[in-house]
Amino acid sequence: MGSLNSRKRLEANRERRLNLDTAAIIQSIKDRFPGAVAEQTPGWVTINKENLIDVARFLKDGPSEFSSLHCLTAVDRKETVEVVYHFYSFKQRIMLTVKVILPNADLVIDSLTPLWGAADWLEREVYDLFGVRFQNHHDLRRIMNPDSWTDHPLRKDFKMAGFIPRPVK
Amino acid sequence: MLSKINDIVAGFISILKGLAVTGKNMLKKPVTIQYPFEKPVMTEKFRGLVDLYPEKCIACSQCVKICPTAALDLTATTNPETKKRFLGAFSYNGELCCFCGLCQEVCPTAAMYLNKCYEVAYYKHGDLTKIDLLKADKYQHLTPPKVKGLKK
Amino acid sequence: MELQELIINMGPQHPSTHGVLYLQLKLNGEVVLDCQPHIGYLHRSIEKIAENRSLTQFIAFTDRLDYMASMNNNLGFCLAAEKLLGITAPPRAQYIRVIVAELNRIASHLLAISTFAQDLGAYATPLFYALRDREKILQIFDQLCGQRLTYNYLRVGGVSGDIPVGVDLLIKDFISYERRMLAEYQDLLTGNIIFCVRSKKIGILPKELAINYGVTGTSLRASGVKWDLRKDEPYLAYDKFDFNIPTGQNGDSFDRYYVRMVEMEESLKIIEQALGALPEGDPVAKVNKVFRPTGETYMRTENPRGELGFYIVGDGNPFPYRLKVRSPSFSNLSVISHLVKGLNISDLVCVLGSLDIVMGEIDR
Amino acid sequence: MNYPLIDLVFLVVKGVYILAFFAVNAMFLIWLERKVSAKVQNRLGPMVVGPHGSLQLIADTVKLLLKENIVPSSADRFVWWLAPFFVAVPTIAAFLCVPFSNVWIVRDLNVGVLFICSITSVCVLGVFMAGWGSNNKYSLLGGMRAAAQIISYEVPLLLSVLVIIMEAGTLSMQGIVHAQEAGLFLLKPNVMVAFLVYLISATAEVNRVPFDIPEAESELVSGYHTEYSGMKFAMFFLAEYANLFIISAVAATLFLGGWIGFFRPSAVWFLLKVYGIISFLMWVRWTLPRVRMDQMMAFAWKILTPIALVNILVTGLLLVLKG
Repeated sequence: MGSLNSRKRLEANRERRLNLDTAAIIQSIKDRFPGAVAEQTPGWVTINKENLIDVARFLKDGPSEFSSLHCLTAVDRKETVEVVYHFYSFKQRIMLTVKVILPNADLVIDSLTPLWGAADWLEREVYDLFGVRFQNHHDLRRIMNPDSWTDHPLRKDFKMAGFIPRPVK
Repeated sequence: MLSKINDIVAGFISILKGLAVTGKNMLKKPVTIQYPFEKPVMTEKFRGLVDLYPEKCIACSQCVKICPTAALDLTATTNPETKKRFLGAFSYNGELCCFCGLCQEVCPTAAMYLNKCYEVAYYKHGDLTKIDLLKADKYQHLTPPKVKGLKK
Repeated sequence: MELQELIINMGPQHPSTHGVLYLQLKLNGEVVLDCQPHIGYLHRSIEKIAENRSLTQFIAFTDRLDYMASMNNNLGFCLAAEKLLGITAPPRAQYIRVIVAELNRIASHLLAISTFAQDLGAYATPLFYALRDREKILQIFDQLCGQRLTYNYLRVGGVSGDIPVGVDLLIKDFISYERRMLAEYQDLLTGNIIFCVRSKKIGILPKELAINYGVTGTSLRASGVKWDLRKDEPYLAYDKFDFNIPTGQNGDSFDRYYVRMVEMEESLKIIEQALGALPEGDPVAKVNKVFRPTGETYMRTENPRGELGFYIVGDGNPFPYRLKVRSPSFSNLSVISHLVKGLNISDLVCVLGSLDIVMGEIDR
Repeated sequence: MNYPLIDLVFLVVKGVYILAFFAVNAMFLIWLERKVSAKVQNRLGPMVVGPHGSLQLIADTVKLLLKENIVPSSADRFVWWLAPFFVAVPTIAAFLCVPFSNVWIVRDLNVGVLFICSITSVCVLGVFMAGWGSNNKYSLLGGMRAAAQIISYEVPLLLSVLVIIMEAGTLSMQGIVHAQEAGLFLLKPNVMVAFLVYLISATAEVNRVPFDIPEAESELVSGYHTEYSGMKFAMFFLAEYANLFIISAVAATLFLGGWIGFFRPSAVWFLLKVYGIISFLMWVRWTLPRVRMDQMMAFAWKILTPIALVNILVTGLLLVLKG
């Protein structure tokens, strides 16, 4: 049992260290781009959509070296759509979660394909399933659904014949 | 030139090595079983089709709630005097079932179980969609075609 | 003479596209000028399904993502859910999880290397040998949880059942058996001159490109990045075991194959250690019957094919508000058009086989 | 003594016997291949129809005969229709010069070796016609590969056969066997090298693993016969195995002394040798991966041909030295 406790402590230490480093990185973003950070929580940072491409370039080429765009997805919050980026730095071993909130009326955001190749398919997926348009994406087509499809299945208001959402018990 | 010849010889030897492996395996006994004539024995925990001991069921419908694919449907009647629930009908859709075994796990009286039937083949679409779990001969129509010389 | 391009549709039904992948190839003779992958033929919208299932129910669906490594998918999802809910599995459950995850990694790698050999034209023989060995793992899993492909064995907070009596002996037998068999594979494939000339220096994936495209797992390690979540961000009890992380030098198809070969041996080592140090205790933590996740979390684990990530957002209801599966094959496949330009059509098949993709996971 | 009518009758009877042998032998080889592959892969192979699945081939043949013959709508019908015959007929013709025993040979031509080597090369025309006529891109690729492969492997093949011709001093198949009655050619080192070169290039000639590039299931689906079904496919299939028999028969005759053996009937010895070589080629097939097109060409021109040429030189020197 002792080893387990020590492991938990270790993990907690690591968690603390990570938070610290994350905070430092967010601070550096704030210093570099004043007004870019809209909201900051222990888990993630929300960035204005105008600043996204600059912040991303800073994250990639800056001292923290977020060389990998690990995951890119979106969450439909009914009135808004959050686009969620998970950046990973092999150098610092930190995962940074960046969110950009888009109003439903204007689902347009800059593409990160010039920076990360991984963004190519992931952005196509988000476009297909959520309808978020990525500016400057070289090949923004549907990826999962057929090209003739008009809807975006992962939106909360998605309706389809025969699809019955389960009632929340 | 010399290295080239060396490469050719080494490549030749590597091919002989590969032949030795397959040659060795040629002498081994086959690992397959002759399926329709010999049948594998299912393990103790094997999860086949959903089955029910109707006498044990208390119609709590926990299995219906936990089923991820909504393959189970249960109607219960309540005796107005004793307030006790009775099982009215219990239908099972084997085409929806994903054989996850959650219903078996969640059943408080071990009335629901997954049987050892793995030969789930049938002739008509719909033969497995409306299985009445209360009937004893519900899976009779799934019995595989008879073969001569079945080894046990 | 005028150069005319030959446009060929490879797939969705093709013997070596590993499922329903559709590659649109532009050929000059047999040389690939351009390769445009089209996916989505197996799209089941698992993420939408997840929004209508409780966490316990969804475990059965994770089996269907990467159906070659269902245990690892179960593990990834359960760990993500546990991280979100603040549950820790008891030590025995953690060890059992390590054992089943590594067994499944071996099963998956066996199939990966043998289908790779099949793509290179070794007619079925390596495939049958691999299936023969994989069968032993499947039998162990069958005894453990009652299924051979879609296990649904792990639960949030532990595993669904303890290791039955006798299965540990089966696993021990398997370890010694598989060590012998791996040596056989080395003779049959690794040393073979034809196998080497077909796969070496083919489809070289440079380190930078791999990281840029989010390539993970064996393909990343074959490019020379010593990165394995089991070692670098240990989850479960992986930090207690002694094992190496094999890496390649060139990042070619052969390296991707060879890294898998060595990884199987390392996995055997891990299983041996975990089985020897299996702690006593309950295999499942005391948890609520209904989970009401709140907040959000991102958890990734090392799958046989790469890093499988689960991003779960909860809003207090039993059903997650949003669930994203970051599947390794998806990112690994996205790099293919860079790898195959200028190669022969035979090499395209070789590269595709060495990337080891599973369409169930790509299309989700 | 000259009775042209009786000669004709004899020829027809022999022809029928060759045709029957062509079909039965190919079916037997398919069964053998299934069994060898099963053995290699720890399986049992066909077991249900007949004892140890021996009647499976009859069932398969009946199935192929009864199957609908599908013609692709955009195929070049004439070429497409003709292609299977171009593959099968030369193969049957090659049986004419195969010495099954000291008397069982349809015609012992005085240029027998040359005849077999040249008539089997006509197959490539059929293969290419099949690839072209199918109007399928995969088939076309397969046909082009086949043409390139068979033509380039013809060179080392003939050069290795040349060694035997030099040793025997005759082109007649029976003559070569008779020349070996004193002692097998294979015991000489230069003939051993020639045998190896012959086996490798013959494997390539009949498109078997590791040189099954024209078919290449995992790349080209099925190569030139992707679009064929029913009896037309069966003709390709039978011709493939008949070809396998031919190259093995030539190998047995040229290098292993044909029907020479310790007891009579000598045909048994011939068939034993042939099926031995075939079994070995099957064993190889179920072990090795496939080489790539350019590697295969490089192998033919840069390795096999020089070896064969040097071998001829050495043989000539040895013969001259021996007087």
